[in-house]
Amino acid sequence: MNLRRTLSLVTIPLLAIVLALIVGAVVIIASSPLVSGHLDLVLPLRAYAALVSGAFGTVNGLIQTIVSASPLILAGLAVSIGFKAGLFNIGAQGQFLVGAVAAAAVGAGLAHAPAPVAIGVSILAALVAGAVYGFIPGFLKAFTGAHEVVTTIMLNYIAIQFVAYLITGPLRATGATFARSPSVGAAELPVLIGRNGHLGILFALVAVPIAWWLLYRTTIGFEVRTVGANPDAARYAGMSPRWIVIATMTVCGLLAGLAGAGEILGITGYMPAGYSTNVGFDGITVALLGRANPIGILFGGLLLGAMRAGSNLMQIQAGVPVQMIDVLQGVILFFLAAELVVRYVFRVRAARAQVTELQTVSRSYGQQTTP
Amino acid sequence: MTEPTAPLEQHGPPPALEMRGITKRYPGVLANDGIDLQVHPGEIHALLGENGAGKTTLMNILYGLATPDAGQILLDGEPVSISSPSDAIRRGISMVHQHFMLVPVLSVADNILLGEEPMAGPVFLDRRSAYGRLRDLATFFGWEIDLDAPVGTLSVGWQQRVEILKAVYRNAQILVLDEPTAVLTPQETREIFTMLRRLTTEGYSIIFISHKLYEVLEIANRITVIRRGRVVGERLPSQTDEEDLAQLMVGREVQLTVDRGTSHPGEPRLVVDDLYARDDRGHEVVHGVSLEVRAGEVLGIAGVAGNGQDELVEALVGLRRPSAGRVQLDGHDVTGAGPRDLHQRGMAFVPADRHRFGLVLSYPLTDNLVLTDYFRPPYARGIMRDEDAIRVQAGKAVEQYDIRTPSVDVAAATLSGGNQQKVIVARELDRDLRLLVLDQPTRGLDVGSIEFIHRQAIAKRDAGTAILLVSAELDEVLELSDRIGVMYRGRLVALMDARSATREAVGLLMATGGSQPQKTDTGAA
Amino acid sequence: MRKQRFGLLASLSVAALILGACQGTGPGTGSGSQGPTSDLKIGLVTDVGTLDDKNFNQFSWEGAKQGAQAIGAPEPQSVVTTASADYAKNIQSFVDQDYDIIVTVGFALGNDTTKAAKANPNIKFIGVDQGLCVTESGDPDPDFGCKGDAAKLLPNYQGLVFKEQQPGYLAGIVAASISKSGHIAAIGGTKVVPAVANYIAGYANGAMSVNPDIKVEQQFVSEAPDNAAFNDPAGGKAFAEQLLAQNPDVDVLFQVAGKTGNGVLQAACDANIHAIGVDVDQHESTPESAKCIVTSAEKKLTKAVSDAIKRVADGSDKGGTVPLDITTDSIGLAPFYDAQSLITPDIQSKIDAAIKGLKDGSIDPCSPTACV
Amino acid sequence: MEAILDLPVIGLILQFIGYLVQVVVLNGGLIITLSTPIGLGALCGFMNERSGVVNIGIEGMMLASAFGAWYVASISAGFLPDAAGPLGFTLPLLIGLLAGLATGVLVSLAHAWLSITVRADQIISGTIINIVALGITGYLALLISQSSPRSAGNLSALNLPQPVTDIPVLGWLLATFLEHGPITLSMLVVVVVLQVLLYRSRWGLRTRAVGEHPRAAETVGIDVIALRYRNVLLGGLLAGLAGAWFTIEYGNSFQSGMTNGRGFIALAALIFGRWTPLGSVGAALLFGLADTFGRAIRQTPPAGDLGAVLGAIPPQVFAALPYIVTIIVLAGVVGRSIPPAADGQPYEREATAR
Repeated sequence: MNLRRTLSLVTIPLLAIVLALIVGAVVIIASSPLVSGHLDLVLPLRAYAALVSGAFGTVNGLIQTIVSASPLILAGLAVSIGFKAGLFNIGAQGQFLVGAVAAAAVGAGLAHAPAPVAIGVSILAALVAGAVYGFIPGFLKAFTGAHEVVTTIMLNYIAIQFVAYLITGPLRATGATFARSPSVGAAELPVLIGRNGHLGILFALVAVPIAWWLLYRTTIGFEVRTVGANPDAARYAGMSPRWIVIATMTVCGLLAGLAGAGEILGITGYMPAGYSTNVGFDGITVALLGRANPIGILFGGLLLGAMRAGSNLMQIQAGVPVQMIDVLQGVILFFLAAELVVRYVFRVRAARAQVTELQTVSRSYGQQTTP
Repeated sequence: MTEPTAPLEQHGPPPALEMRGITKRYPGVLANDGIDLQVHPGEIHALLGENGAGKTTLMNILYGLATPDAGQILLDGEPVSISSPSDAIRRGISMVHQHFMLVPVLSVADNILLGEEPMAGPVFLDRRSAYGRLRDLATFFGWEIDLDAPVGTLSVGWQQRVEILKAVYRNAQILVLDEPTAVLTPQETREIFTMLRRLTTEGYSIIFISHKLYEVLEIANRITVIRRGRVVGERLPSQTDEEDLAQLMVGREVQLTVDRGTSHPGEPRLVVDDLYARDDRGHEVVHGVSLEVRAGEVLGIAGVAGNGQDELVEALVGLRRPSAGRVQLDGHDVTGAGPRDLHQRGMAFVPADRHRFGLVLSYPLTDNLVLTDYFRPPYARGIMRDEDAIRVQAGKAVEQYDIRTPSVDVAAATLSGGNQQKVIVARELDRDLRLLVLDQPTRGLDVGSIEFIHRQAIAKRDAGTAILLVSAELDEVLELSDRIGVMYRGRLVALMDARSATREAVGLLMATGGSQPQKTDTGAA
Repeated sequence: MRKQRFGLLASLSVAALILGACQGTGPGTGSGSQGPTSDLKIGLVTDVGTLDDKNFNQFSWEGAKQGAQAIGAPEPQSVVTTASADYAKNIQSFVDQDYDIIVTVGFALGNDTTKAAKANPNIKFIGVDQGLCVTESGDPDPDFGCKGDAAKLLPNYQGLVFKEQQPGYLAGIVAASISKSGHIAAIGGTKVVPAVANYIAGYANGAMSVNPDIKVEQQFVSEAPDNAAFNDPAGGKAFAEQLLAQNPDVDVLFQVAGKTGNGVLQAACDANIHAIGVDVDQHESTPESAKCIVTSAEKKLTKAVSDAIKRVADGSDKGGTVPLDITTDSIGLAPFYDAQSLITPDIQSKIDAAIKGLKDGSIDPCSPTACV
Repeated sequence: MEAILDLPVIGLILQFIGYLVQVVVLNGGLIITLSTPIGLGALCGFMNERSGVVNIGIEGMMLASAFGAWYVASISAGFLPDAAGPLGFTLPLLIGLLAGLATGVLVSLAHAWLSITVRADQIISGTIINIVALGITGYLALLISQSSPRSAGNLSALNLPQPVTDIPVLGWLLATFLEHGPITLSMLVVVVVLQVLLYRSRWGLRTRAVGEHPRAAETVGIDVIALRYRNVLLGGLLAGLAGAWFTIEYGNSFQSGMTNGRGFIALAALIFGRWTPLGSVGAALLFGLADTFGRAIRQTPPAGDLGAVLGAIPPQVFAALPYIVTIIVLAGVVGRSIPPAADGQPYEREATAR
C-alpha cells in the first residue's frame, strides 16, 4: 500500500525528467551545428554524460552537487510548505536575497567576534529577515486578500532594489574598489566535508526531516494542510486560517532566508553589489518535482543541484551552454504541469485526492479573498 | 402499480419534446437509466423526484451540458442531437438553472442579451433596439425593472425573473425550470406560477422540476416521477394526490411526519440577546435577533434562504463575529467566541454545506473524523499526533454510525452524500452535548439518510441536548421542532409553539414577515 | 492530448533545426597553425552575462582563443556564469578538470580567483580587471589593506589591471576637439565599478585639457552593477535620449555601460551626434551603430589576455597585479574609420601630444577630476 | 505656528509640480515610447485575464518574441533587399515583425493548451514560460553570437512636418503622441480599440461574461473554451508586438534577458489599471513617468530645497515604485483592484457534480 503510493508519486516526476531529457536532446541536436559545426547526433549523449560525470563523477563533484542542492532544498521547502497551505510562494527569491543581505550585514558587524557567536547571530538575522519578508505577503493575504502570487513577485523586485541600496549605500565596505559588503570574517561557515562542503548543507539536510515531521506528524502540520485543502473547514474546525497563512508564509520566508545565509556565509563570504542567484525560481521547480513533499524535495533538490553542478562540465566538455539547464528545467515543469492533470483526470481510478493540493493555487487568484 | 402508459396523444400532434431511453453514467453512479419523457405543446410538465434522482442530469442532457451515453431526443417528432447549449438554444430550448446563471457584474440587460446579442453591424452591440423589446417583455409580465442595474445588486426573486426574461427573450418553445421555487417565498412562488400559466397560453411548453409535491400538484398539467435514474410513473394531477406521488418518489410507504414524541424542555441553554451580524460584503443582515433554546427541545428556524439565517448560524457557532448583541451558553457569555471555544463548551454544529465546511474532501475518513478534535488527547499529545488513537476512533465511528466505506483510509470525496453526512454526524454527535446546531442537515440526501439523521437528532433531544435547527425546508422544520421561529429580512419575526403552527401561517410569515410593521421583535419566548 | 503534445515537440524541434541550418557555418574554429605546440589547457570563466556581450567577456574570450592559438594549445573552453553566486563553483570546475590556465573575467571574480589561486599553486590564473589585494598569508584581504605581496604570495596569479583613465583621457580630447557646442557627455553603467568611474574621470580631464570651459555631463544609469547598469540596452537608450532632451546641445556621447551602453550608442546615432565606444573597438563590435562611432576608448583585452597566456607558456609570467597602460600599448584609441575626416591634423597632434605626455608621466589623467 | 510650518511645504509642492510638468513636457514622447512594452504586455495580460486565464508569463512571452523577431529579421537581412519603406519598414524587418508576432502566438498556444485544455495550474504554466523563454533564448543567443549575425536595423519613428509640430501646445501633443515607430503607434490604437470593444461589442460582452462566470456564458450558448483560446492567442499577438519593440523598433539587437523584468511591470500595470485596457496602459504610462522622473532627478536635479529633498530619496525607490504601488493597490489601501471572478479557474465543460 505505502510502497504503491510512493511509487505512484515518483512515477510522474521520473517520467517528466526522462521526457525533458529527450526534448533537451532534440534541442541540442537541432542546435548542434552551432556547437560542433555540423549536425551532431551524439552531442546530447556527450552533453549528458558530461553532466552526469560533473555531478557524480568525483568526490568533489558529488560534494559540489550537495552544496548546490542545499539552498535549492531550502528554497524548495519554502515553496512547498506554502503549497501545503494553498499558497504559491513565488517570493523565495526575494526572501533569499533579504536573508542573504541580513547575514552579510550582521556577519560583517561580527567579523571579529568568536565564531560560534558570529555564525549564530548572523544566521539568526537571516532567519528573521527572511521571515519578515515572508510575513508581509502572508499578512496582506490574510487581512486584505491581496493574492500572494502578485505580491511576492512584486516583493522580489523590491528586494533587488533594497539590496542594491544597502550594498551601494550604508553597507558598502570602505576601501573596497567596487561596491560590496565587508567580509563576514568569523561568521564564515566552517567546511565540514571535502573541499567546500560547508555547514550550510546541514541546514538543508536537517530541515527536510523537521519539515516532514511538522507537516505530517504534528497538529501544526495538520492545521497547515487543512487550511490548504479547505480553509472553510479549517475555520469550522476551530483553526485560524488567517494566522496559519501568515505563519506559513513566515516560515517559508525563514527557510528561504536561511538559504541566503548559507550562500553568503558558506560560499562568498560577503555580498557584492548586483549579487544574483537562481535559487528562488529553482525552488519552484524543486517543489513541483518533489510534489510538495519534503522527502520528494530532498531528491528534487539533489537532482537540480546535480544539474547545476554538472552543467559546467557539460559546457566545458561538450560545448553545450549552461542555459540548457534552464531549458531542461522548464520542460520538466511543462510535463509535470500537464501530467498533474492527466492524473487528475484518472484520479477516480487511481489513488484519489492525492494531487489536488497544487490545484488550489491559481483557482483562488480571481477571488482575492481573505482566508 | 405503474399503469401501462396509455398516453392520450395518439391522434394529436407529435410531442413538442420526446426523450427516449436516456442513459447517463457518471463514475460510480448511474444517473439516468433509460429515461423516457414526453412533453406536449402548451403543457406544464412536472418532473418530480428526490434530490439526486437524476432530474438535473436529464435536463443537462437536454440542454447540451452533458452528453448521454445512450438515448435519443426528438423535437416535434424529429430526432435531434444537442451537443451544446447553443444547439439547445437554437432549437428553442431554454433553461432556468437551479443555481442562477447570471453574471453578477453585468447589467440586467446585458445578462439577458448575452449570447443572443442584437447587433449593429458585425462588431458592435445594438443595445438601444433591444431595450425597447426588453421593456415590452417586462410590461407583459407587469414588472418594473431597471435594465441597467448590475444583476449582483438584485434580490433573488428579481434574479429569478431576469432568468425567466432571458428564456422568453430567446423565444424558447420549451422552457425548463430547475427547482425555480427553492429560494422563493410562497408569495413569490405564486407570482411565478401565474406567469408560467400565462406563458403556456402563449404556446410555451414548460418542464417544471421540483421535489415539492404540493407545488407540482398545483401547477402541473402532467407529472413524471423519477427515482434513482428511472421513470417510475406518470400521472395527471387530477388522478393523484400527495400520498401517491410521495410513494412513487420515495419508493415505499413513507410517513410524511416523523413521530417526534414529546419533549421535556429544561433550563435555557442558549440565550441570544439582540444579536446583529453583517455579511461578507459588510451589509447588516441580522438585525437584533433574540431567542433561547432550552435543554431537551428543538427550536426550528424557518425562512426563505437568504434572509440572514446563514449569518445568524455562523454568528452563533463562532464562524462570524456578531456586530452587536450577546450570546450566552449555559450562562456563560460566549459572544464572539471561536468555534473551538464553543466546541469545548459542548456545542456541536452540523453545517449546511458539508463540502465547504464539514469535510476536507481530500482527507481520509480518519482525519475527517477528528477534524474538530485533532488537537487534544487521545488524538494528540502536545503537538504530536497519535495516529493509532485516530484510527481506533475512526473504526469505531464507521461501525457505530453505519458509514459505508471500503476502509477508513479512503478520501471523504469517494463517499456518497449520505455517508459523508454520516461522517459529520458521527464526529459531531459522538459525545455529550449541551447544544446542537443543525443547519439544513438533510439537504440533498436520500430519504434513508434523512430519517437516520432525524432520528439521531431526536435521540439527542431526548437525552437533554438543546437543538437549534435551521432549515429552508419548511416541512423539515414543521416535523422536527417543538417551537418554531421565522426569519424574515434578518429579523426573527415570529416565535410560536409547533403545535399551533400551520404550514400556511408559517409560509405567510416567511413571505411577508407578518402583516404588522416589524420594528421590534415579536415573542422572545 | 498525446497527439497535441507530440505536435508541439515536433514543431519545436523543426524550428530549432531551421535555426541550426541557417546558421550552419558555425564559428570559425581555430585552424591548426604550424607554430609551436603546447598541451596547456585553457579555461575561461565569464562574469554574469554571456560571451556575446560584444564587450569585455567576449573580447577576453577572443584573447584566450588567440593566446591558445599562438602557443599551439588546444581550443580553450568557457563557462558562462549565470548567477554571481556561482563564481567559485565555476572556477572550481576548471580546477577539477586539471586545466593549466584559468582566465576569469571581471573585477567581481577577483575574490574567488584569489582564493582559487592560493589553493591551487600549480595552476596559472589570469584575472581580467582584477587588482590583487591580499593579506600577508595570501588570502583576499577583508579590510582592503593589501599588506601582502601578491607577486610573491601568489606567483601563479596575474591580475590584469588597465588604467582606464588613459584611454578615457584620449577620448575626452577627441570629444572636446570635435564638439562644436562645447557640451559633451559621458554615460556610465554605475559609478561603483572603478573601471567605469576611471574611464569617465579621464574623459572629463582630457576634455578639459583641450577646452577648460567645456561642460561635461557625467551620468550613471544605476547605483549598482545590476542588470539596469550593464544588461539593459532599452534602458540605456532611454537614459541617453532623456539626457539629450535635457541637454540638446550635447554633441558627443561617450558610453561606459556594457550592453546598456549599446543602447546609448544607438541613441547617439538616432540623434545624429557623435558617439565614442568603450573597452573594445565598437565600430567593429557593434556594427549597428558604426556610422556614428568616432572612435572607442579601448583597453586591448584580446591582446592582454593573449599576452598573459603567452607569458605563461614561455615561463616569463610573474604573479601580482600586471598594470597595463599606454606604455605597453595595452590601451589606446581605436581607429577612426569613416570619422577620420573629423580629425584634423591639429586634433591629431593634440592626441599625439597627450599620448606622449601620458607615456612620460607629464600628464596626469586623474586631475583635476580624481580617479578611484 | 502650524501655518508657518506649512508654508515651505506648500512651496515645495508647487516647485515639485513645476518640475514634474517640465519633465513631462520635455520627455513626453519618451515616456510613451518606454511605456510601449509595458502597455502592450499589460494588454496581453488583459486579453488573458478578462477571459479567465491568469498570465504571469508575459515576461517570457515578450522575451521569446524579442528573440524571434530579431533573429528572423537578422537572417532575412542576409539575403533580402533592405530598401526602407514607410516608418523604416524593410522586408527583413517586416518578416521579423511577423516572426515576433508568430512567436508570441506560439508561446501563448502553449499557455492556452496547458491552462485551458489540460487545466493545469495557470500560474505554474506562466512560470514555465518565463523559465523556458529565458533559458532557450539565452542558449540560442549564445550559440548564434559566435557567427556574429548582422543586425537588420530597426523601424523608425513617424516624422511630422515642422509646421505641424510648431503649432503651440497642439504641436507638442501631436509630436508627443504620434512621432513614434509603428509598434508604439499600434499600442496607442489597440488600447482605444480594445477599450471600446470591451464595453460596446459582442466580443467584449462575451469576454467579460466568460471571465466572470463561464458557466453562465456557456448556458447561453457561448463556447467558453474557444473564446478563451482565441483571446489568449490574440494576447500572444500583443506580447509579440511588445517583444518586437525591443529588437526591431526601439533597439536593434537581442541580448539575453533584455526584457529585464518589464513583463512583471506589465503585470503590475494590468492590476493597477484594474484589468481594463485604458487603465492598464494608463498605468504603464504612469510607471514610465515614474521611471523618467527618476532619471530626471539623476540627470538634472532641481535646484534648491526641492533638489535636496528629492536628492535624499534613494534612486532605488523610483525603480521599485511600480512594484510598491501595485502591492498597495492590490491590498486595497487606496482604491481596491479586484480581478475577474473566474480568473485562474480552469473551465470544465461538463458539470460532473449535481
